[in-house]
Amino acid sequence: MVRWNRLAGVLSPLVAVAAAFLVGGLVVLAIGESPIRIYAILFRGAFGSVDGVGHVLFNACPLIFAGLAVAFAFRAGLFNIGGEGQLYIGSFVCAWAGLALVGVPAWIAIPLLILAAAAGGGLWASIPGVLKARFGVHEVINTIMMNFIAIGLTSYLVINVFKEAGQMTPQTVEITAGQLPRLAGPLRAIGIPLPLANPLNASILIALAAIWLAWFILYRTTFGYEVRAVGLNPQAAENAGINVRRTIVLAMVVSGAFAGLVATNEIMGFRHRFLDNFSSGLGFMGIAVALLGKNTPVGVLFAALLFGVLNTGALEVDVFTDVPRELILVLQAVTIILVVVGNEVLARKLRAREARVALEAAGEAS
Amino acid sequence: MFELVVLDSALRMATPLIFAALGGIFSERSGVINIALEGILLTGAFASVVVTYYTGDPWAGAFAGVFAGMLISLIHAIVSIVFRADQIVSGVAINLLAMGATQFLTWIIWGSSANSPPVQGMAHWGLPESWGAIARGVNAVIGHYPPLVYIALASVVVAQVVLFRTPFGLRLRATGEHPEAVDTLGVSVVRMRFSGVLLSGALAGLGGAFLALNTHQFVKNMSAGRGYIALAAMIFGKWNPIGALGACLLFGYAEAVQMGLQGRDVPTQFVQMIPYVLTMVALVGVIGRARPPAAIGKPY
Amino acid sequence: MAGGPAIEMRGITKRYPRVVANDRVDLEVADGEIHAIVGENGAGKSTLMKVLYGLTPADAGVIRLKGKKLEKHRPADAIRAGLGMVHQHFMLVDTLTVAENVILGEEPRRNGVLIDAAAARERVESLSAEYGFELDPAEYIENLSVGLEQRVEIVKVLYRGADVLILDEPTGVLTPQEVKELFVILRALRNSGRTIVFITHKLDEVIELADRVTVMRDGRVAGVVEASATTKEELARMMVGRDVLLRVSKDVAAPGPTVLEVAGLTAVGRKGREVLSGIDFEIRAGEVLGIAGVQGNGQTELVEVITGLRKAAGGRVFLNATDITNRSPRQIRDLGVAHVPEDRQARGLVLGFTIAENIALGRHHREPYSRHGHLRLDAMREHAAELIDENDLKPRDPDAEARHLSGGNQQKLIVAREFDCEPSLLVASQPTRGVDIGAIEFVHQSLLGMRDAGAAVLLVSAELSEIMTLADRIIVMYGGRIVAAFDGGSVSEEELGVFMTGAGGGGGAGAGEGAGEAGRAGTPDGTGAPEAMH
Amino acid sequence: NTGDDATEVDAFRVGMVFDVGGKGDKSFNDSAYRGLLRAADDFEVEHTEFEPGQDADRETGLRKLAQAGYDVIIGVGFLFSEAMRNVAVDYPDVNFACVDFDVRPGETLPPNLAGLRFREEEGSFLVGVLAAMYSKTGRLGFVGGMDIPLIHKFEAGYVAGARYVDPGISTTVAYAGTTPQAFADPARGKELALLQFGRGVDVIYHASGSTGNGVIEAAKEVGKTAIGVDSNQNYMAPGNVLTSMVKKVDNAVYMTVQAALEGTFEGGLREFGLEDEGIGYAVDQYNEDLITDEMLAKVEEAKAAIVAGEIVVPKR
Ligand SMILES: Nc1ncnc2c1ncn2[C@@H]1O[C@H](COP(=O)(O)OP(=O)(O)OP(=O)(O)O)[C@@H](O)[C@H]1O
Ligand SMILES: Nc1ncnc2c1ncn2[C@@H]1O[C@H](COP(=O)(O)OP(=O)(O)OP(=O)(O)O)[C@@H](O)[C@H]1O
Ligand SMILES: [Mg+2]
Ligand SMILES: [Mg+2]
Repeated sequence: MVRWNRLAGVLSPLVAVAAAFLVGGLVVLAIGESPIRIYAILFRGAFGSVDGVGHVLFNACPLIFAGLAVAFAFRAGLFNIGGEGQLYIGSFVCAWAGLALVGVPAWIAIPLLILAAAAGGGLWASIPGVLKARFGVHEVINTIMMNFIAIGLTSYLVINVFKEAGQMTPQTVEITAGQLPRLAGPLRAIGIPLPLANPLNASILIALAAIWLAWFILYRTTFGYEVRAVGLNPQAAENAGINVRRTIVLAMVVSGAFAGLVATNEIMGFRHRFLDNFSSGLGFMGIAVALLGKNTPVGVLFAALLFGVLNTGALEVDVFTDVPRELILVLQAVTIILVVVGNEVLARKLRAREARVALEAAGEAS
Repeated sequence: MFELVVLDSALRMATPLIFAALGGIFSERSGVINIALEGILLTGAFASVVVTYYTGDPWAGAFAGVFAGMLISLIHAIVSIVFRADQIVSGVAINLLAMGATQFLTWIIWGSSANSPPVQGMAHWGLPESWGAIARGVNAVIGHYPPLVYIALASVVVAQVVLFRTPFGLRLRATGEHPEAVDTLGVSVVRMRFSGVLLSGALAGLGGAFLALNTHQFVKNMSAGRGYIALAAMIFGKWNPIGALGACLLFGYAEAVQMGLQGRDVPTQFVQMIPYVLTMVALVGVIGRARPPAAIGKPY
Repeated sequence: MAGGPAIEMRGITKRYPRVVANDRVDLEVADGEIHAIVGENGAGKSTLMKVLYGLTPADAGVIRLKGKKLEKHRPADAIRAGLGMVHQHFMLVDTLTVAENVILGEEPRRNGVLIDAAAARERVESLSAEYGFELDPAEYIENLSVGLEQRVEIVKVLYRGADVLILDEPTGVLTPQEVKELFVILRALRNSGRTIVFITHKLDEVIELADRVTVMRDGRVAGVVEASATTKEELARMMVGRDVLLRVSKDVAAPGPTVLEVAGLTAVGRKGREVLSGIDFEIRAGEVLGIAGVQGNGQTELVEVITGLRKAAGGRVFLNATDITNRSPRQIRDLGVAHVPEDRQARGLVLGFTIAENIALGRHHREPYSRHGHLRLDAMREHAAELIDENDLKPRDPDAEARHLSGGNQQKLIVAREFDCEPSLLVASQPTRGVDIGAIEFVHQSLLGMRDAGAAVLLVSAELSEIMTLADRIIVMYGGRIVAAFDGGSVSEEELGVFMTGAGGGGGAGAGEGAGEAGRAGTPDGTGAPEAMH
Repeated sequence: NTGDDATEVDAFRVGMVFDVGGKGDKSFNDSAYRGLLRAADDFEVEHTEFEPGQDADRETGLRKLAQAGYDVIIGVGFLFSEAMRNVAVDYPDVNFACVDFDVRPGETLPPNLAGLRFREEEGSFLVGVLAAMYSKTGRLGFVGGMDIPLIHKFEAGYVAGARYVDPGISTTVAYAGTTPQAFADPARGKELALLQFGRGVDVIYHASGSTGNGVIEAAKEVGKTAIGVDSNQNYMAPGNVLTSMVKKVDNAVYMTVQAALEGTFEGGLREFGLEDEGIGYAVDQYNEDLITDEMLAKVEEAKAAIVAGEIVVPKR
């Protein structure tokens, strides 16, 4: 029965995704387009070429970080809606460090910038963490408020303090220190024809490492054990001598650090500048990714890949058809709703099954 | 700072917040967290513009806003009450859905996913000027703001009475505190929670309608975080209509002051942070000890 | 006993995952009688009543109320049919007033829409006057004692015009005096023509109050007897299915040096009320100190202060002469204090963790479970497997989630874990609450084993008989103070009961206060502070 | 007007990518779109448009269009500058044009990339002149969209124009925000305008995309006047829109398509100002009653002075 549980746990999101596509197809049909054509274009965009696959990974990369941020906090019983703010601050601090380290060789600069990104996001997330731990203020509201504040703050800094001189675009000058290499070169060397212009860069490797790290912290360290205990039952955790407040703050810091690592893709790997307002809701998509991935590190990977596929395909659909990208947003929302509903229905089915088994067992006994 | 124009502006800025916060109160008092207010506002705004666009009647539009708000909150109700899924998750998904669907439909109807054409706004209430001084006097009282501003204020009073003076309100509050108790007394928890969530959809939908009709247009994502601010106002006001009204006025005022302060050498970005910082400070200082309905967020 | 039966249930079956709570149960309650239902924990009593009341649908069976068939009914239908239920866990809304709780769902109206508050107040006043309840309709439930809460529940039922009353374990949380008062009320109700079903674990009460008794075992009916024609022993045998030893044998204590010393301890609760006032006592190695008292008189807070979960406002706590006042729970644990918390699911276990992970809880940061911050899962599993064997835990799988364990096994898991660390002080709160006789025996034997191995044991229990059986010395708490102290065996349950209500003489600080003003039960998270008495 | 197959490349195809605010903003983006539609009509070219969702999509989207064989690709808004720069060098056969191109000091553009820039400050100066002459209270207002240097140009020109008429005139300045959303928030635009009107301002110039719809709405509501931007917005509230500072993005787009079609496309920076009618102010049947001959004379005088270089309009 346990095996069946697990299988069902994997199957239910898949079924939900399929059902969401069905709903999306109906919507497309309703506006007089052919769902088959639209989906064909969508998947051609994502899988039709090495370039497309590269874009899928590139698009999935920041979602992995944002998703891990939400999932990790969730394990501590915290709902971190502040990924957006944390990734802005993390990216800004990363950019700042990059500007300060001009001329420093990559092997020193890269680790420092990664650290700066994590520290920035972590620090920002520590504020709602402390407010929660110290004053019991619900983190949902504070993280939302701090998103607005982070966006305003970085906006001020980039426009009024760090902007490239003589430019309208609200962005910093190019950050030459600590750039992550793009992967097209190495991949071509081993025979994978990724176009040189493809933005896929080494940040995806950091993302994969982050997934492993999140898993390792949660399930192989004392701290992770405490995080999970606090998330599942703070009172029991307290009784067991775990410092619940400290764990909450630290969990928020780790969560924010993951969010901050979005900078490795945006700042270090792709744009090499901090652009005001670059994110357009990555932090919020992280929530969806985490939910879809059932708040496990590996689940986050797959959910981020799915969203990467959708986002990549969405652009293709947007550019080459009359159906706008918002269809994909609808698709993503429907997926989430169906996943949560599906989980609940599944859980009920399982309970009913257990009850039946119990009754049969009782029947045999008597 | 206490200029009349700033206060006027504050009241108008507060109006969508008031509707949404009242909505939040009804939902949360019944035990269902409603983070979907943001999406409901957006849906209400969109629907009101569509209907006003086709009928030319902003009141029909407002009605449509109410209806659409209820429709989308019905999803929240079904997912979180019938299927007992996590309420925050459901809310987040609905916000995403509202964002995608309104843009998608805007594109289908008007060919741009960002903007609707302008539509008729609501005429201010008032007597004909030809009636003389009396009319002018009356108009000064009821004609100064768009009608929905008055309706928002009236809704606060009605909500307060409904919550604390009627059987429905008593049952609703009890449902949010102790659903089992309500159930054992023969009152359907599911029905109470549906009522709470649908009412929140109606109210927040009307808030969205105000937002759009007051600007005579739908613009993508025009709720712009107001649903979240309303949520904060609701908590700030300790889940009481009157309290929430106070909080909404405070936020509206902060925003109005912020707009009025501009051009006085304070960077825009910092001035714009005022409501958010204020909320955080208030949460720490005043609200930290506020007690939400005991059974909130727990499926029954 | 004129006419047909008031309640007739036939072949009721109700299954839950992993358990059949009611298995073809028949119940017949005559009109105008007091009918008791007894049975062990989990025997299915509450389930049967929930089915009757329409809270949970049965999987099979027929229900008749005063001859009328109830089908697929909801509580609303049951209420209309004249049924009223006082639940094991009170169904009161804390933030509402007495009157609001009473009228909820059947509100008197004014102008058709508004609640007629005046009428509500009058009805509550007249109903409580009728039975001498002395309830203030405008008081909030959160300010009431458990005894008063129960009266509110009864008024709720009477307000709805019920003539068949179900009371699920009404005496579990009451002092002996309150129980007496309740019985007076119940008899008065019967004499006014009402039918009463009441569930209890206390066989004395059954013999004293009931006309007839239905005994349940493992979800089935084990028998129906006339109360006047049976004995406690017979009922116990029917309940358990074998002869029951109602006594634990224990050797005389051989106390050693002082392990725990509490001096002048005070603590402050919510709203700044003093919840502990000047508590002084000590426990020596090799003895059991029992704390008796009605729930909510500071026992919870005392345990929390000792274990570091709550800050003391004044006074000192010493463990083996080390001052541990206001140290962190971890420091206190590391100094050799073990704690079996009163609410096993809220404080004792992480239900989402496996057995192995729960076994490590509290010592997870030390060898062998952790090394340099790295969790050692193998060590956890190995040790868990050992403890499972030693304590006969079921299931025998270290990777099973704690939530899938039965209540008794959950408690055994906590006891196994806490006793495993060879503490010098063991604090055990309500260690046998809600567990069945087999598990109780295990816990009691283990406690005495710890004592005999030289640990100091602080035992807090609402079960007077448990305290009487296990404790070498007994103190009674009332209103946050110690109001009496005895040597084990030198005092009777009745005497203890008197002190527990604060009515005892002997200069007890709480003396002279009415039982009605006793603090309300502490909530599991310890935030529900009792009212200070002065 | 779609082409999802890269091989059928008979027709001449134009791709357009929009900025924040999007199609239907009645202002900047719509102006560009109008130019595209006009070109499509006149030259029978195929066209497609899209609005990128996230930053990285700008470059990717441009590349997709280029790969699919589009002949001309037009980015509307300075946010496309960087992406255009990167993509243009990879597709030398495709003609790229970027409205409001954000040029780096000393940068030379590849021959297939045209940067289309406008001297908005010059047009803003002229509407400033009109505003100052029209104002009865002597208090002017300005509502900007996003608080960025591009919009500061509008503000600076406007203020200078007003001072040209009346050195003592006051201008109240407000910005809708610091995020791109500031160009698409009519609700905020309306409140900002009502605040300024409430404080005695009687003419407000907006440079804020669809946020400005709210400004115009407010003018209508309280019976004051607004000045439109980018597109001719006079029709939106006849009698309440004093004039519009038109930035003829439509013409620039039209000319770009035409040049590409005729093989005369030239890369490099191209600046449009008053002298070539790339910038102007609008007088039409909707506002002719508001503009007196005296005002017309004065504004034409200023225009001539600017074109002649006698007035140098500040940019910040
Ligand atoms: N909602 C439920 N879901 C699953 N199992 C349940 C549920 N309610 C009760 N049970 C199980 O049904 C059985 C009977 O429970 P019930 O509450 O009727 O026992 P009881 O006789 O009232 O016990 P107690 O004396 O402890 O109150 C128990 O094994 C219990 O665990
Ligand atoms: N509320 C509940 N929800 C789900 N399962 C439950 C619930 N209550 C009990 N169970 C399951 O029912 C089974 C029986 O539980 P119960 O507590 O009645 O055990 P028990 O027979 O009394 O055992 P023990 O003697 O160890 O206490 C357990 O396996 C438990 O997992
Ligand atoms: Mg029971
Ligand atoms: Mg049991």
